[in-house]
Amino acid sequence: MVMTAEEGPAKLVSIVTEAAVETLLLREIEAMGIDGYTIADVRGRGTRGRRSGSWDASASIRVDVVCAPVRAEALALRVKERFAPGYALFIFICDAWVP
Amino acid sequence: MVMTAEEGPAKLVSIVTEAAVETLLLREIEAMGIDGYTIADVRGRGTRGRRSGSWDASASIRVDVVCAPVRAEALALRVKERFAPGYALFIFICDAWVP
Amino acid sequence: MVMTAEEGPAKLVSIVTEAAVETLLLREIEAMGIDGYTIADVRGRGTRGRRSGSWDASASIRVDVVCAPVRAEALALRVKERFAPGYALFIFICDAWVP
Amino acid sequence: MAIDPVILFFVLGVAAGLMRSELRLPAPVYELVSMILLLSIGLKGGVELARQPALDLMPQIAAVTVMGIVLTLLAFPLLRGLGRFSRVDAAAIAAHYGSVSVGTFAVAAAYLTYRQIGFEQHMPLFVVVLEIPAIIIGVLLAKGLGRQQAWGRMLHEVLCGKSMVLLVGGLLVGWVAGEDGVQSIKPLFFDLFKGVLALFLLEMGLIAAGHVGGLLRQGLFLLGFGMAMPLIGAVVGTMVALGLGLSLGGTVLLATMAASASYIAAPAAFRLVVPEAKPAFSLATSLGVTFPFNIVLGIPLYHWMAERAQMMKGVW
Amino acid sequence: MAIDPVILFFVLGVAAGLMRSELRLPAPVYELVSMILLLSIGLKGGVELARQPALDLMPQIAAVTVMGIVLTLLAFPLLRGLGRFSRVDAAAIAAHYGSVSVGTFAVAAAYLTYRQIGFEQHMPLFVVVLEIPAIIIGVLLAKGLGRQQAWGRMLHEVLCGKSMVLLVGGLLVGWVAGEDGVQSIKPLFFDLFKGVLALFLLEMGLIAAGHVGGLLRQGLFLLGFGMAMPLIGAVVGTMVALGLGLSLGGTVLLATMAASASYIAAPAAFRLVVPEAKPAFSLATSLGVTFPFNIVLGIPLYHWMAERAQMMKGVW
Amino acid sequence: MAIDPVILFFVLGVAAGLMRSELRLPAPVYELVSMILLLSIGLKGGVELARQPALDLMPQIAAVTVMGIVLTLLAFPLLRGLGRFSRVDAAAIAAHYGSVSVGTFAVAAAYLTYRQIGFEQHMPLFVVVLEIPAIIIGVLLAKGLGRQQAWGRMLHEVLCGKSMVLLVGGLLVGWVAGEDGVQSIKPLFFDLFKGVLALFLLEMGLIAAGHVGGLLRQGLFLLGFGMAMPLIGAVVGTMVALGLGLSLGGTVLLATMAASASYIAAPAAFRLVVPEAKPAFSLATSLGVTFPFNIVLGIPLYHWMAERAQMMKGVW
Ligand SMILES: Nc1ncnc2c1ncn2[C@@H]1O[C@H](COP(=O)(O)O)[C@@H](O)[C@H]1O
Ligand SMILES: Nc1ncnc2c1ncn2[C@@H]1O[C@H](COP(=O)(O)O)[C@@H](O)[C@H]1O
Ligand SMILES: Nc1ncnc2c1ncn2[C@@H]1O[C@H](COP(=O)(O)O)[C@@H](O)[C@H]1O
Ligand code: NA
Ligand code: NA
Ligand code: NA
Repeated sequence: MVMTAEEGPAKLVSIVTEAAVETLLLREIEAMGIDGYTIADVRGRGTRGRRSGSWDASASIRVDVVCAPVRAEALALRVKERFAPGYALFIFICDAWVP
Repeated sequence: MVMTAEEGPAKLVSIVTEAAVETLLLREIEAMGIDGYTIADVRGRGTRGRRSGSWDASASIRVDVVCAPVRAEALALRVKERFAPGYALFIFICDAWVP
Repeated sequence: MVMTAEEGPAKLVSIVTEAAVETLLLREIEAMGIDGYTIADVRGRGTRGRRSGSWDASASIRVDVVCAPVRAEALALRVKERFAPGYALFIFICDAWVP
Repeated sequence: MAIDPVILFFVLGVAAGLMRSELRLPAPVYELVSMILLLSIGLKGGVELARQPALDLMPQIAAVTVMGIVLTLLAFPLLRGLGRFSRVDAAAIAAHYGSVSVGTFAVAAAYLTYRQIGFEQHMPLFVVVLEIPAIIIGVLLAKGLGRQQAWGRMLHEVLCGKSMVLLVGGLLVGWVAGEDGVQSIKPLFFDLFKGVLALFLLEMGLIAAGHVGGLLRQGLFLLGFGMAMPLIGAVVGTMVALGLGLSLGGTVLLATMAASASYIAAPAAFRLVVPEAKPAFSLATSLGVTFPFNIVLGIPLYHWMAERAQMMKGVW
Repeated sequence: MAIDPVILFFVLGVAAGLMRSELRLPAPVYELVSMILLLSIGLKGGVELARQPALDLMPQIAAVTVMGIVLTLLAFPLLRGLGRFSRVDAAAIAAHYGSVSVGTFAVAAAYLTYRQIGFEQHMPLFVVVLEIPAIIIGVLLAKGLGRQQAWGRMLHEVLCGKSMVLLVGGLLVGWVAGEDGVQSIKPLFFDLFKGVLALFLLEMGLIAAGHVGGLLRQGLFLLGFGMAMPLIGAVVGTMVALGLGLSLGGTVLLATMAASASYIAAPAAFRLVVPEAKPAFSLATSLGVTFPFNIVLGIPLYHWMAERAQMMKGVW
Repeated sequence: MAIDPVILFFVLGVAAGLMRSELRLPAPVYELVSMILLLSIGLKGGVELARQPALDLMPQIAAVTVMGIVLTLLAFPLLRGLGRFSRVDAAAIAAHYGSVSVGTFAVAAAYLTYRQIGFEQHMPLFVVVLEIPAIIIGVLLAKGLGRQQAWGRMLHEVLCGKSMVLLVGGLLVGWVAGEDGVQSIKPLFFDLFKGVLALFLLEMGLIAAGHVGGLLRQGLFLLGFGMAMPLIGAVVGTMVALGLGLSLGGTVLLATMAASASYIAAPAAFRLVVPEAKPAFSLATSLGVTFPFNIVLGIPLYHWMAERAQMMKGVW
């Protein structure tokens, strides 16, 4: 079933990871029935070193998902479980409101 | 009159929509007396399908506006009213603090 | 000492400034012992006018730092003190949660 | 005779898209590539314009303008009556087909050059001319003549859109600079043209592959329309070309222009001026059906048709 | 004899990187540049394939495939035993060295052209052939034959990766279009090749400079391996070339391919299929050591080696 | 005589900007385009340097360096006294005018080639030489000699800035590789030069159009200064050229360099080293006034001036 962000209180889940897994990550997100997200190409630094974004191996993406509060934590955990062992990955969650 | 984000509590209004309306959207925002915003080129998926960002028709932008809390809701409603009927559009609001 | 964003409550500090100072800004952030950040190329408008992002002199970046709440304010102040006098700079802080 | 490699790049793009490869042209590269194509076509038209008195071309320009209007007015009732589309959607799709596809034109010109068939060098001028009237008629069909106020903005969107500025700008630069003047910029805009077109078609193939799904969902009507309308257009274009006394190559090109559907200028203008029209309909049809149909089957067919027509004309 | 300027661009990149200049190729430009290189090499191979019966090349293709497997199986125990790397890391690095670097190949081909040394024109075909087997063997070494299910996805990642689609796609386009067909796209894909390669090497220099630090941290073993393994590869490649009866130029190219380590297709495939393998190891070695080693010292050395080998063969 | 098309691209850019078209070069395309221009100018200078003993050029290099310093020291009091600018702003603007604009140089070189007027082939070398001294003097004027500590960083910013690395790097590559060496990369860096310059000028036109508003706000002084200072510079440049015994073409080029104001290296360096200086002043003047003034009116004027000067010199 497809769920979109409904009006009212929500959570913004921001996932920063390697561009290489974009397709796999989106498949994982969609498998949870979430079909709203926004992707930006980014660069940065974290526990797995600097990712300069200048070529394939160093490219990062940021996927922002606004979803119902009850699903945010589940989404973050599922993504962490699947991708944190093998890939540069950082997730943070903010409170949001969909007007 | 021009208003900039003042120090203290504020709201972050994030507007994701089609790149085609960038000029119109900015004109609308500026018409409300807001003259601070940050724009990023993004791609994504929502109720109006996937927008891959690879060519004009599928390009999306994300406009982030930090403004006084009282204006956030008004901005979001005005933009929704003007653009939601015709364009892919998604808005969310977060609490922010301008130091 | 190197500190990474730990799980639990955190702050998201978003710094929008001129691309010209990217290296200096990151050095400043790292000098505070913070080694996690995400950078995006953006454009926008603020008190110092429009920055179209189309060529070097008008290019802007947005640096997002998720860090412990106690360090967020200090980071923002230090960056403001150092860069606000000479450069286009806008900072805002949101509550975040690292899962 | 071998297949033109630029078509093969389109096929490669479609194949990669269907195989779900992650291949794609980065957006800035797509912009660079389409910029070079548009400027190049404009420049070529302008250089020709410099060579002959512009007044002599006026009748041809008028005929091509009328052709764009007629094609739009032919497509609209088909879409409204047979296709049961809403007024705005029918108007938008009709405008796409009354307008012209720069990429298809480039492929047809390459097809002729490849076969060493000559054509009037001012044909690129008609690409520029043909872009505009269909869009204006389409907006009229969608909105009626009522809301006066929006017309200024609409004309601005149509005439100051990126693709129009590059086409018309290239035309004016070529016109002012003339044949000798453009020599120095030939290596980029003329010599690289086919290679750049190959990259463009690669991306078009990837995009077209992505539209296949949407097309199946919108039912079979658009599939049929996307192949029937080019045929109608080609017949109209061939007749106009005969009337204007164009050469064989010129006839093929005008038929192809008439048969082609815009996917750059028209979508951009309609998105801004008639946002209620769903781009999925017009784009899926023009890019997913008509564009591949034209470059793979259409152009050889219009070539054959032009040969017949020229022969019949000779007989009379 | 003067140094080839493309190498100088690599040196410029390294120097700029070490000087902490902010120079860098924007990501979309890097993508455009590597796209043109991959398509160009594929096209060249394809045009040659069109010229001679593909069947005649089958034995050579088989030999090159076996060479890729052998090189991977040679490198793996070295890395596991001497280098004490984990199973997955050893497998990943081994696969990089069994596979091939398109950039290194291009530099070697430029080196020969510059010295007017001829070579078999179908050598680019071997670049395409050599990309794949090492990656598959590497994944097998890392994961064993157990998890059946993932194989489909793995093959998809390897065969539908961007670089593979461009190389194989270019090959097929060149094959179908043939020598005459590709004439029109030569200015972009063939004439600009060396200039585009120069920009690519500039960026590679910048990236290599960035990997120097990582390399020092990972100890000296990889530094030694990154220079010893190319030598082993070059010897194997030279022997295979002799066995296949290649010309002097062909021998240099096959030796260089064998000596080179992938940094486009292999990293992409391993990142997706064996994420546990640390890319820092394989990339720092292949880009930070082997790539500069090969283009600066290796290629002239393999040239010298090939001359000796050809002479010795003549004596027998 | 026809207008050079590259100027027409600038005019097209200005027109599109004033019409509020959404046309713009994507940032990565702008970077690619300016990279190719800078490398190309550097390469050309380097190839010439390889041809003649570098020592012979030393006196000319010294004279050009002094010219850069003198121009900065001429502009500073004008800006401080007449313009009533703050010390840092006057210093920054003065440094822009003491330095040189690569784009203007390229247009002037194209102007001469177009008219088949020869010039000393090592002129690009002077572009590289002229970039630096004005920036250093400007920083000295802004900050005084006091803060020792920052000098290391300042020199780093000036010498390791993107544009400087590309210019000097291209120069060194061209020098080492020599005429024969660069043959293979000519199609990209030399043949495409004018086409790439056209795209660059298109974007410069768009940017210049955007600066018109800012300029009007900052009053008329900068408008006048932006046209008077180039004239002063051109006179100084012509005199230096005569003193050095340059040819007619060389005189036009040196006058143009002296007349031009930097908008790549100087803004980048000042932004980092003297952030208090407002870029709006220097950029609006150099890009919005001086650049268009030079390429449209200035160059023909300096050509005329150089002819007179050469004639007068012949008389003496
Ligand atoms: N504290 C942080 N704040 C913002 N972004 C971060 C942070 N930590 C990591 N990132 C981003 O997440 C990516 C992967 O993080 P990591 O796996 O820790 O290397 C980095 O390359 C950064 O782009
Ligand atoms: N739930 C969501 N979370 C994040 N971004 C979204 C969400 N829904 C929509 N978007 C973004 O907003 C754009 C337009 O949304 P829509 O109009 O729903 O298609 C999409 O293409 C996404 O980039
Ligand atoms: N209220 C705001 N909301 C979002 N972004 C802003 C805001 N104000 C400024 N910015 C961004 O920060 C940059 C520098 O701001 P300023 O120094 O005020 O010109 C601008 O170019 C914008 O990208
Ligand atoms: Na048409
Ligand atoms: Na190898
Ligand atoms: Na000057």
